[in-house]
Amino acid sequence: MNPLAVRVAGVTFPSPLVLASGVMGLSASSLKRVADAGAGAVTTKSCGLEERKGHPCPTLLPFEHGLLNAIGLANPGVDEMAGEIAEFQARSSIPVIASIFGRTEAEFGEAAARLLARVRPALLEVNVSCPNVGSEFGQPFAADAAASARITGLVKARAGHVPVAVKLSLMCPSIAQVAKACAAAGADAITAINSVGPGMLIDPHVRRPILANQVGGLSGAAILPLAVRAVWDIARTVPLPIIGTGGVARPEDALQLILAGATAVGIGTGVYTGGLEVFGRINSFLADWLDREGLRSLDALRGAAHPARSQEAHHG
Amino acid sequence: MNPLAVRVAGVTFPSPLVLASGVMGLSASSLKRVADAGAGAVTTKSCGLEERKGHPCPTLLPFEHGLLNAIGLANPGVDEMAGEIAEFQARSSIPVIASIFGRTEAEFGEAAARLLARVRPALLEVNVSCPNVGSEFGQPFAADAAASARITGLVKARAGHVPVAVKLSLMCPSIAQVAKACAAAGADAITAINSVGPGMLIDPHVRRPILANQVGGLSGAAILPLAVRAVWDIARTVPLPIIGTGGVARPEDALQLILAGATAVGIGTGVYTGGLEVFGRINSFLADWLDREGLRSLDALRGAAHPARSQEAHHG
Amino acid sequence: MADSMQTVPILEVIAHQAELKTFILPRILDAAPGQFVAVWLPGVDEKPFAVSADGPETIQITVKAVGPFTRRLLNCRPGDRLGLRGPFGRGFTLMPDSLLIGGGIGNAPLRLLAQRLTERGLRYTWLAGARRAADLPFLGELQKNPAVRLFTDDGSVGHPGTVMTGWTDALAATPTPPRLVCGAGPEPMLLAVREAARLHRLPVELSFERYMKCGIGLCGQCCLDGSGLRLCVEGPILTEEQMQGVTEWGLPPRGPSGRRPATTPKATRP
Amino acid sequence: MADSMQTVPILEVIAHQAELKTFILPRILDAAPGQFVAVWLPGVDEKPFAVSADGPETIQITVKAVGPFTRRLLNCRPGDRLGLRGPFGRGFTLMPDSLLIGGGIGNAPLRLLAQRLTERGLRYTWLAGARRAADLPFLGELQKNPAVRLFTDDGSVGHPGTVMTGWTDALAATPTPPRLVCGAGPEPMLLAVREAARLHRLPVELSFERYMKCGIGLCGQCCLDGSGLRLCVEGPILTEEQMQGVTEWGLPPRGPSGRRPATTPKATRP
Ligand SMILES: Cc1cc2nc3c(=O)[nH]c(=O)nc-3n(C[C@H](O)[C@H](O)[C@H](O)COP(=O)(O)OP(=O)(O)OC[C@H]3O[C@@H](n4cnc5c(N)ncnc54)[C@H](O)[C@@H]3O)c2cc1C
Ligand SMILES: Cc1cc2nc3c(=O)[nH]c(=O)nc-3n(C[C@H](O)[C@H](O)[C@H](O)COP(=O)(O)OP(=O)(O)OC[C@H]3O[C@@H](n4cnc5c(N)ncnc54)[C@H](O)[C@@H]3O)c2cc1C
Ligand SMILES: Cc1cc2nc3c(=O)[nH]c(=O)nc-3n(C[C@H](O)[C@H](O)[C@H](O)COP(=O)(O)O)c2cc1C
Ligand SMILES: Cc1cc2nc3c(=O)[nH]c(=O)nc-3n(C[C@H](O)[C@H](O)[C@H](O)COP(=O)(O)O)c2cc1C
Ligand code: FES
Ligand code: FES
Repeated sequence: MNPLAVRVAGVTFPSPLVLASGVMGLSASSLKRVADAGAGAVTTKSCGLEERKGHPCPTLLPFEHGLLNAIGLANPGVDEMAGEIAEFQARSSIPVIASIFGRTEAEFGEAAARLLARVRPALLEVNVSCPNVGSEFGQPFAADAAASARITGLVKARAGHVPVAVKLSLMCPSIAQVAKACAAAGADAITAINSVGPGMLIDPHVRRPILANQVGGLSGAAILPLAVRAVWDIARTVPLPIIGTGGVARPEDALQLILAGATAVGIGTGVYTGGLEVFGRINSFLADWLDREGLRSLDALRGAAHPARSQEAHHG
Repeated sequence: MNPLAVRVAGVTFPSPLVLASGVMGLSASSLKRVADAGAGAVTTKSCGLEERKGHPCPTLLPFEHGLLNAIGLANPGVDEMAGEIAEFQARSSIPVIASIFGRTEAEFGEAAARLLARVRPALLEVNVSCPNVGSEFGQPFAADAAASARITGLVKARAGHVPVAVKLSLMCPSIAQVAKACAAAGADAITAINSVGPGMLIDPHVRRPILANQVGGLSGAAILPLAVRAVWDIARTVPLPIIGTGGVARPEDALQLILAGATAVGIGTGVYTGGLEVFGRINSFLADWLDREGLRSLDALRGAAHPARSQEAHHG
Repeated sequence: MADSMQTVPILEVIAHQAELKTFILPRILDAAPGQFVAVWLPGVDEKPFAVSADGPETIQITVKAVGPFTRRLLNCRPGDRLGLRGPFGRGFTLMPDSLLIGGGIGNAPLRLLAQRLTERGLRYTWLAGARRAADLPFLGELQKNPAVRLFTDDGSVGHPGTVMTGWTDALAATPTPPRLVCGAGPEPMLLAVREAARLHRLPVELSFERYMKCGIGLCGQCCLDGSGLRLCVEGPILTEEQMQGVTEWGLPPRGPSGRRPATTPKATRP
Repeated sequence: MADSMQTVPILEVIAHQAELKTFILPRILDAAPGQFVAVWLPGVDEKPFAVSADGPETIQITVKAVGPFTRRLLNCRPGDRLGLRGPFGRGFTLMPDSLLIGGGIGNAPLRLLAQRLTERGLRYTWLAGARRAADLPFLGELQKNPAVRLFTDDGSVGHPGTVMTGWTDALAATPTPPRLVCGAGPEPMLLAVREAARLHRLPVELSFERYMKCGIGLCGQCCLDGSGLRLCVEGPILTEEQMQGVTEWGLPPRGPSGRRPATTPKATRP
């Protein structure tokens, strides 16, 4: 048995590490490359009904502590992406997660239907939380538990047997309450968190926001503690598997998310800060860790930092 | 004329740099020390009706990109703090901002009244946004625009001629809308942002959150882009002066907040990452910058990154 | 961090032609030949450009007008501020007895390569081609360099014809066969160079272009079909081995949405 | 970053007495004598302790039971994990001909100071006092060290009386007057040392304690009245000059809320 294998909503990932949506996610070939690097599942760029070119550049702005991104949901459209997914599936046995978004609640359902008419991904991920299209779409749906739940329901109604993960944002009073609403509406998994904010950086010489979109979602090392806490809160509140995402670049980062309650761990910005080797490096570390602790799977670590369990097993 | 002087709600600060609440803010002597280091105003630790010891330690956890804190509003109570404020005022001419909090909406009004019965600070800052007492008080009031407005009203009713700044959190769908509600309720200034999240870090060996309170507010360099964006949004939405706070350690950080629309700039974690010299260093930089740009005050820089103004003055 | 944005004033502008200029900028970063930088025109956009030369305190980029961004850039004057970040990608190997083959604006990165080879005392031959004289940057400089042979399709300067016509001559004229062929220019030219190098069993490194947004390997925009290689990180200079895994040569490249335009009848997957 | 938390297994525990133990920990940080670390007992609390010795791969802290935290700590065994961060604050100056004066657990930081002075071949005299033998850590070690003179209030070991009684003898016995007096122990003792040093016009550095939460100068908990000096950053070792700006000597110190307990009738502002 592969000790790193995890199951998310009935789907087996050979490693808990998941390529997060929006990173190297536009083509079958780039997804394949990440799968070969050691990812246990790969997520496509979020796709909508129509092709979008996204915002002008700069769309991505690294700074010392993370990254701002305002790609603006550039994507070839679900129809095209269905072709890429099919090609990926022909070339790799790693599960592929298809990420979709809509400009309106109804569009989420349509996007799911259009995609699933052409291809059957291992999971569908519903991105209700993109923080960098506010000027165009208004607030992310994920700020509103009821809207997130309605979207979950609409997508579930079209998803048939394909399990549905809902991708949440921290930018709300309680992410756990939004997760609960989505769970009640039928979500099979929660992905948390999307990039945070959005944030802004200004060049003082030209006195302008640097991103063409002015603001962009904050990701990378800066948000790791926020992701750990989000996963912790969700794990306490809903019994769904969590794809914990945010700020993972080092092996210990992934371990923290698992101890907080994540079943799988998404990596986005870490592909930049840690290189594509990030997947292999964390896989080896986790395998060694299990070995050293005498564990045969990650099950015993999942959520192990929560008091109820940790008090039995570990004292200071 | 001192080119760095700014006016916040009728109060002149000799420098835009403000010691943020909760940092070196428990005693007259430590506030005095920060004033001597170059702060243009100093804020006390947030005080409530009763003395509080705060959470057990670790209460403060630096990591590579910022700091988590869960002091838990340790404070000697407003009565004691009134004495410290009076002593500070006897020893320094720098304006002192008294920060207060309440466990209930009504307590905010009472805390303001009790404090003002004893002493007259230059400003009153209403902390509706502490992110690390959630287990005790529930969600910060700042997540709810209506509650924040009610508290603003209650404090204003007791504040007499002392201007009131409301300190907001980013952890809500729209900080600008909360600011707007507070402005309508009579706020004289907005302080933004409080620490973010909260966040959590877990030690994988002992499988526990490191902070005794499990979660703590995220501050420092990691949140600078979030603070810049918050100030930008508030400046576009309400005409109040803003004490822009979050992640400032380098001179350019302060400048970014001013260009985004802040009148004054709060520094908390920067006292750790940059040392107490941070105030003097940024003051010199700003004075040099004004000199080099041929400006006689910070007025021309305030909000200058906003399109309407910047398009007149600056092309790429 | 070099990947974060910094704005700098333009120090000097050299107008080679109305539509072709070199910008001299403060050296806030060090680039290897073939590496590129992202240039931000505040309020407009940000686009990739190769570094075409450097000095102790300056770096140069050479820009040809092809669309809205490059046209706006060519209107910039000394003192205007540009954002700069990088360098991105991997450059050419510095090899004695290199054969440089450039087409049009592709001669820009080769200019920095020639500079570095000269600095290290390494011999090279540089075949610099363009459709017409007006498309050749640094014409005067190239004409003075004895290692350079010029070609224009219309014969307006140098030998008439494409650089490929100079290929056999170049092989004959150099005392030893080139130890590395370095090419930059339009993709059909590059594929022809690749083919020729394969025929002569010569190692080759070629500079390709794809639509780029991030330059740091995240957005996925520049990933090549087949191997999934990211041109902005593992390229833009590719070796023969790197080119082999790629299945999209000859196809119209993916645009800013990530979609590949419908294949025109002429193009075929090799 | 040394200020961020790292947990380490306890390597060894030396029980000096039931209520006084030394913990040997992996050397994940380097401390100067007088500097302190924060020790986290997961699930309990985190408190400041001076480093009392180090080796190539270990550091030691010596802990006296005084309340809930220290009692829990003293129950820990080898293999248990503690969190450790630091070092915090500024240490003692290393000076030849130092006179070390320690009271009880205050001898812990002086032990590292003595170690460093010995390593550098610098002479010192160490007056180590305590109420009774049971309060003196490393008694065996101290008894073997010819530079040490022991004092106990109850005379259970060494000379009877306080360290202050050894003061005149020590000044007489050393060939040259001490070039620096280094003290650590209860505050009344420190203030007495300060007074005596002032009388003899000797430079002095004393290790004070205040309630501490952060160790990095932010929480404000340890700021001294008068100068506002942060004991965790500018201390815990204070020079005479640093002590002068302080107005709270003799007052009951501020507690974890930041409030100073009502002054007891006996205490007076000096
Ligand atoms: C690695 C690399 C190095 C380059 N070096 C140089 C150089 O030294 N000098 C030079 O003049 N040009 C260089 N280019 C090309 C330059 O980036 C484009 O000419 C420029 O982006 C065109 O923008 P535009 O708005 O003027 O034209 P548009 O009308 O927007 O586009 C014209 C063509 O330029 C290309 N292009 C447009 N946007 C991009 C983009 N974001 N990324 C890549 N290609 C794009 C496309 O092929 C497009 O069809 C380089 C490109 C790459 C990828
Ligand atoms: C810089 C410094 C170095 C120290 N070095 C040592 C050492 O080497 N060995 C040793 O045994 N002790 C040392 N101490 C004292 C040690 O920190 C306290 O004994 C311990 O915190 C007591 O905790 P408790 O829960 O056992 O007792 P409690 O009952 O909580 O308190 C007993 C007394 O300990 C002190 N104390 C409690 N909490 C703190 C705190 N957070 N910060 C400072 N003082 C506190 C107070 O004076 C209190 O009255 C040092 C203290 C400081 C400030
Ligand atoms: C360049 C970039 C593009 C992204 N695009 C998407 C997207 O299309 N859909 C989505 O759900 N999340 C998107 N995200 C968010 C990531 O999937 C992830 O949730 C977030 O970046 C936090 O993880 P990280 O710190 O590992 O990057 C994007 C992030 C980045 C950096
Ligand atoms: C140790 C610490 C304690 C704080 N306590 C308070 C507080 O009592 N009241 C308050 O309004 N903000 C408090 N804050 C928040 C800061 O005032 C500030 O808003 C936040 O830290 C962001 O600024 P920074 O990045 O400059 O620290 C505290 C922050 C820190 C780091
Ligand atoms: S340009 Fe973004 S991956 Fe290459
Ligand atoms: S312990 Fe926090 S300031 Fe010293």
